[in-house]
Amino acid sequence: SGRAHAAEKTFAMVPKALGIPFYADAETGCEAEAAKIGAKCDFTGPSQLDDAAQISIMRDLITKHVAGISVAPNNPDSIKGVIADAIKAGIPVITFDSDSPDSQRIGFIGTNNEGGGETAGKAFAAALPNGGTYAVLTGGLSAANLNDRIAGFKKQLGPNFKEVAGSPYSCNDDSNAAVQIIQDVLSKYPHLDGIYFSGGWPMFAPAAYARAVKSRKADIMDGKFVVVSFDTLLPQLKLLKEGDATVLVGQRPYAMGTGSIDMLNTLSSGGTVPKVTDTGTDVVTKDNVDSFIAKASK
Amino acid sequence: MSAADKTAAAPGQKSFLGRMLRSRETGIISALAIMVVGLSFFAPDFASPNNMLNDARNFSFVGIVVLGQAMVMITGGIDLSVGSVWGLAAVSSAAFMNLGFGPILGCTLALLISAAIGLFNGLCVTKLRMPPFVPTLATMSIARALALVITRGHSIDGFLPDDSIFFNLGGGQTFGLPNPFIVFVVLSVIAGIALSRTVYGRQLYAIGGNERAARLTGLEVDRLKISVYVISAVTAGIAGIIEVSYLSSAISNQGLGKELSVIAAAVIGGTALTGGEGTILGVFVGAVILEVLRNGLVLLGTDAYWQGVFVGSVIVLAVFIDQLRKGFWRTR
Amino acid sequence: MSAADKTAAAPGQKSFLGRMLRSRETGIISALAIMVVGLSFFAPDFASPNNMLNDARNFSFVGIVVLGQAMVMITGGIDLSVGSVWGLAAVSSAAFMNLGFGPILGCTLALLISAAIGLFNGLCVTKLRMPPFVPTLATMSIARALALVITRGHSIDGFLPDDSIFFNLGGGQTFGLPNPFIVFVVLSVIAGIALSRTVYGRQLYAIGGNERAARLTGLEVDRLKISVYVISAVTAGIAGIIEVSYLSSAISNQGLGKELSVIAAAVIGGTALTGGEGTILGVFVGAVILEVLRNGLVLLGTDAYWQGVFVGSVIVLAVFIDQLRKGFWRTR
Amino acid sequence: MPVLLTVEEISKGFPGVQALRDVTFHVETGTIHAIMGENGAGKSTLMQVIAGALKPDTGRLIFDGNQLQLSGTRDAASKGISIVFQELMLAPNMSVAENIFLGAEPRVAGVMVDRAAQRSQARAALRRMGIDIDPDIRLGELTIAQQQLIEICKSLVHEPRLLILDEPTSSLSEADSLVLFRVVHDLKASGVTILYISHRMREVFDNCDYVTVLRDGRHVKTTRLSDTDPEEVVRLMVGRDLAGVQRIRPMNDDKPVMLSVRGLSDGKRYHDISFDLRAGEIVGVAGLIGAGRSEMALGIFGAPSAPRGEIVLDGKPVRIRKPGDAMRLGIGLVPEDRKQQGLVLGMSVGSNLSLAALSLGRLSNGNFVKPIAENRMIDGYVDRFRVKTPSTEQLVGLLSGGNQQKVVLAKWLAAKPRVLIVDEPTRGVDVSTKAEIYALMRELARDGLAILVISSDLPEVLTISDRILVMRSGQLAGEIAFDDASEERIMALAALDASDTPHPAPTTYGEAEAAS
Ligand SMILES: Nc1ncnc2c1ncn2[C@@H]1O[C@H](COP(=O)(O)OP(=O)(O)OP(=O)(O)O)[C@@H](O)[C@H]1O
Ligand SMILES: Nc1ncnc2c1ncn2[C@@H]1O[C@H](COP(=O)(O)OP(=O)(O)OP(=O)(O)O)[C@@H](O)[C@H]1O
Ligand SMILES: [Mg+2]
Ligand SMILES: [Mg+2]
Repeated sequence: SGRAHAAEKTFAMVPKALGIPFYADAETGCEAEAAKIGAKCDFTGPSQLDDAAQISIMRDLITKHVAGISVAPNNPDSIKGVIADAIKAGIPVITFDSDSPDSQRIGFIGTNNEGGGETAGKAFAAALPNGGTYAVLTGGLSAANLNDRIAGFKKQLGPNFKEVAGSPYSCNDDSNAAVQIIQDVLSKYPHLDGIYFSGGWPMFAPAAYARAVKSRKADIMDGKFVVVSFDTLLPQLKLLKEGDATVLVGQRPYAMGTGSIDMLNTLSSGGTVPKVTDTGTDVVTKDNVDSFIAKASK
Repeated sequence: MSAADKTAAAPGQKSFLGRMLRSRETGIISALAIMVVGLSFFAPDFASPNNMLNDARNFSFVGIVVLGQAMVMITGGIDLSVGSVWGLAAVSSAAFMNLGFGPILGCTLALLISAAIGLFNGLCVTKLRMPPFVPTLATMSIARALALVITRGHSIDGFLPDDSIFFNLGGGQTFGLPNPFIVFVVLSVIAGIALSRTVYGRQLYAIGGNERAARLTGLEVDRLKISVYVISAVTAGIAGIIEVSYLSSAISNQGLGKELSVIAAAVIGGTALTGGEGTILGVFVGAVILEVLRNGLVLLGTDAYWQGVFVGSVIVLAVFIDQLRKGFWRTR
Repeated sequence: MSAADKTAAAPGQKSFLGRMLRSRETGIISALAIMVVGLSFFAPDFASPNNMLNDARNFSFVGIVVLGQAMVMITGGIDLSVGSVWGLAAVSSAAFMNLGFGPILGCTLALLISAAIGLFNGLCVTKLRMPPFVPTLATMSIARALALVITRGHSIDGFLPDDSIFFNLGGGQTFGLPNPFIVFVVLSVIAGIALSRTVYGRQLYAIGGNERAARLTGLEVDRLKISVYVISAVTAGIAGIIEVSYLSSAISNQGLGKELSVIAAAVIGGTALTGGEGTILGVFVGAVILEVLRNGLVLLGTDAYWQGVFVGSVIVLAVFIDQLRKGFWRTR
Repeated sequence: MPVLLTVEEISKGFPGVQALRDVTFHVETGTIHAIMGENGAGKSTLMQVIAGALKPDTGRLIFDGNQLQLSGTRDAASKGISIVFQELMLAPNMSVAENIFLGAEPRVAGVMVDRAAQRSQARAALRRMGIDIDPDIRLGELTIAQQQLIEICKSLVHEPRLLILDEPTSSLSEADSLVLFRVVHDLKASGVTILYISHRMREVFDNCDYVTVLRDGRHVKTTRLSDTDPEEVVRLMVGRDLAGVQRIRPMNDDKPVMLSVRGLSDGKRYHDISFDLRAGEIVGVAGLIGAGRSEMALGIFGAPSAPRGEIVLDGKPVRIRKPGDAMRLGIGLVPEDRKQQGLVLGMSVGSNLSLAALSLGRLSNGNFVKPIAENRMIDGYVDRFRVKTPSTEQLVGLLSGGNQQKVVLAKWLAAKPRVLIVDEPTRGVDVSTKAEIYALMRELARDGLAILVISSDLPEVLTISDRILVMRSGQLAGEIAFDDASEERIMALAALDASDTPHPAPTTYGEAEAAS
């Protein structure tokens, strides 16, 4: 046959759900790396966060005999069965972003969400040495990775920190709702000492967010009101530079995309990969924000 | 047509083929047939026994809930709470088992909770004369919140030893068929018989067709309506429990948004939102179509972002084919 | 009562108070009043001007869409696609501006896309005789997918210089009132007049009340129905665009699930899913209630996990109060 | 007189039914032209064709010398043809004024409804018809009779030259019919031509100039009414001579009291109603429209039950809280509004017929329907009542009005009650079927059924009843024994104004009606 790459490999990447910017960055990485090695990246996932739908898609991919799967499990337990089936069918499976350590997945690439939360908590505690009252804003109340980020965050806070009633607030991954909640929280607790976002939702709406925290902006600049947020997207970096946030903690989804393809390629050619690959976290403050902005805008 | 076609069958008078062609479900079955043939051709893996079995398991969850929803819709109601009741039943059954109640007691309690929500919906619709949308929207919110309260966002697992027979319910097979599919078929047969052969079923159609006339014919309209909301909630509970057994883990957002898939399957299957119309065969096919579509799009390797476009188009097309069939026989 | 009460005012015959009490909206306005009084008492921040202004902005997004939805529901239809059209309009307007089209052209194009989806819904409902649930469910899926295709999951920002006047539409104020609120009020007044005073509005009620009669009286039923689906889609588009202006960023899941809030607000406001009933005043209050509730729960410091329980309970209670009012005046 | 409308070889078929076959006749300007025929003869179908609501399969309409190509009812209205349909075509959620002017609203500034003008014009239109109804009231709150009058009002808005009235009096009492006929004669005097459908022979002979008879979708004859007589018209309609329905003197043996009502009252629409109903007896209830007869009947039936009063069945006091209780005790009620209260229009003829019996646990084995027994029962009643339907699977909503009425009656007889209350049993039913229904009621009474017949049709009450109760504004105004019964006596009791007798009552017609 004249086809040199008759065996062009298709690697599948299954996010928790479609339409989340974080995974879109992972997809970009996946595609770039796949193009580099002459393989194909099949990025497909459920339209909303749904364990069963994700498993169905995994089964469909097994039926399709893809060359490897990298999945971000919605639920570490329920995914175990289908991972075992894939392995049995000779398809290597790794996890990215969120892990299922008890499953037969061959490796994991990502940051430990709890570890990321601890990083955020450390920065938060450092900014408020005397402790104080704080609120937590999160996406969905049942998202395991977000809950890990919150758990890690709280672990680093001493006894002189007090979470306000009603926290954690859930915005269901909706930026508009996130801003509304910030407005509500600041009306109710005008003397709040700090706030932690387990994801960047309110800051994805930069203008609205800036308006919502305007009354406390001077306090943020003076370090009397501390805002620590997960994620390091461009609008967030700009807000930080403007003085609307204190610290950003970010994972590296692009690296998870490229790394996934490399690992799967190695595995499908019979190689081995480490059990856990840490893509690390970025911690952005006023001091290093410019370099991040430069990197992100290019 | 609905009720008529089901009950009347002046024997010998018409050919079997003629009756088939004129039956309500011909259009939608043709739509499914076209899809299956097309997929088998373009995605050879589709027709593999393994894939078929996967599909059969997958559509069973939604399918079971569609049975109850169809009964509600036949009486002219709607039940938006099914997705949340599904989640609450999943979480509460796991929580009960976690407390050491054992599978049978745990699941029974979870189903009782589901039934209580259905009862509440039914009472609001009948005794307080609310439009069904209102209480079921409220319980949609309430049941989901209760699931969250139980789990506080964490997943519940390890509630039974890994080799417990309970996990067979969702994950196992019998005679080579996935157990959820067997449950779905059995419940469909029961629901089908109840709707087409029993006095109860006939009364549901009458209520949906003309509630006032039904009342003046002595039907216990309130009691019958309450019963369908309870049945709908219980089918949602069953789906939740089977899903827990399948996933061997429970999380509060199980069944999230499923009310739309369920109602969509019922409507595609020919159930009218205005009541009085719908058959179990129709909604069965409706549930199958949605899953075959989803599965087919992945197997065809369609761009994930475009999939929603195809799903939407096929829904319109399937119903369009159904309308063609009706139009054809109407102008004949 | 609805239509009659709205139009009729045999002068002098009835006292103003009597008319107020007998009007359709009394029940739901009382429910809102009870909530506001209770909240002002238990959460003093609630009544602060700042919080009120925030609320006014927040309910305006859903509120604008409820206006179109109410018109669809008055003709006996339903539009499930509004949440997705909202998202598509948001994303496409931002994308057009990103391409350098400028705010006016970009928003106009986005609204034209929305209108096209409404037109498709309307044509399916009228010319193809589909139940409204089907095409609007399909476009719900299609429009969301198109929004995903446009963004491929990323957010669109930086499409206009930060000081562009466009961002005033959603974020700015006029006479001390948030602009989205002003848009909402203006559109409400227009819709209110259209429904209660114009021939067009009266014909919509007639279609919802008795479609066959309307058709046989020579009303252009198909054209009227198509028009409401277009209006509904355009209101959803307006909400999307204003949200983009407010957030200064567009993402594919904007408006996700909003169809339920929108329909809930309409139903709480007294719009019947069976058609022929509903007023703009009612749905306005319905939209306000939902936001006051959300805001109030946060201000009261309610446990996040329990909030859904309160939301559901208040929905049932609000409608219950409305039923009481109806019952009271009915048995009078 | 010049011909206004020529109907030429019109044919129209529905799935399974050929409703009209080559119908041809003329209608002269300024006449009242009756259309008669049995139920399902095709009268309504023909009228809908003329009014543009249905397209004929073949044939032509020539109106005022021009061939008509109608695109719809609005087109027809603009050309001068208005119709009042057999079923009410109103929006119950809207006000009376809005219904009257639907599609023809007086406007200001092009798009706004001129509500003041609409209200005053509506009031004027109502006053012209002599109806005292507030134009602002919600239509759904009116009785069917009142709605019927609104419907006629609505059709006059376009100032038609040809007005089609499809059974306008079927839900009107004699007194209300008079209002209608006064309007009809006024219209005729101003040059309007009227096509008039009715099953009431006397009305037609009193008011119309011509009659066209249809049978099985075919035109049979068009003639001046002065050239014919009721017997001939009946013969043309039915195709054979009908045996007359005679008044039959009740046997004077002591039948046991079956149902006894004591002091029944709901405090609003009926008060202190007391009467006895004996096994095998047919008791008529007469009264003006709105006298509270239907409400009283519903009160007995538990829909809703009367808050005060006592019901004694077979000597035992019983408590009836809902229709199901009444049915289990052996009471049946054929309601007056078959579409709203009697039938599930979207269900088949068969399923409607068996619904009451099924609910009582007949025809079923536990909860399971016995299909063979059910079909046998259904076929039996369809044959016995000669319901004109292509099959028992046909949707009941597609039957002609009279045939629907037969299905409701059959449904209740299938429940085998001991006491049967029938409210307007022959509304919209043709003469021959009426005769059958009377005969049937007699037969059932002979077998011991106690029957209470509420009817606004005076000849009917007189013909069928062993004795007659008369209600006036919610109270029993009196009882008339068999030998004293006459239209004058009934009207004297029903209306305070005894002079308000309905028709000049030329004796020949009265007897003809009773005899047909
Ligand atoms: N839409 C329809 N679909 C099917 N059959 C129809 C439809 N409309 C009328 N028919 C049938 O056509 C025939 C003529 O009906 P039509 O209503 O004209 O009778 P009619 O003379 O007005 O009777 P009635 O005195 O009972 O009103 C009947 O057999 C009826 O069942
Ligand atoms: N739903 C209703 N709302 C308001 N008034 C009503 C309603 N139903 C009936 N009425 C009124 O109650 C009174 C009694 O009505 P009912 O129908 O019992 O009279 P009827 O003697 O049976 O007259 P008909 O000849 O119309 O059957 C009338 O004045 C009528 O206008
Ligand atoms: Mg007729
Ligand atoms: Mg009556």
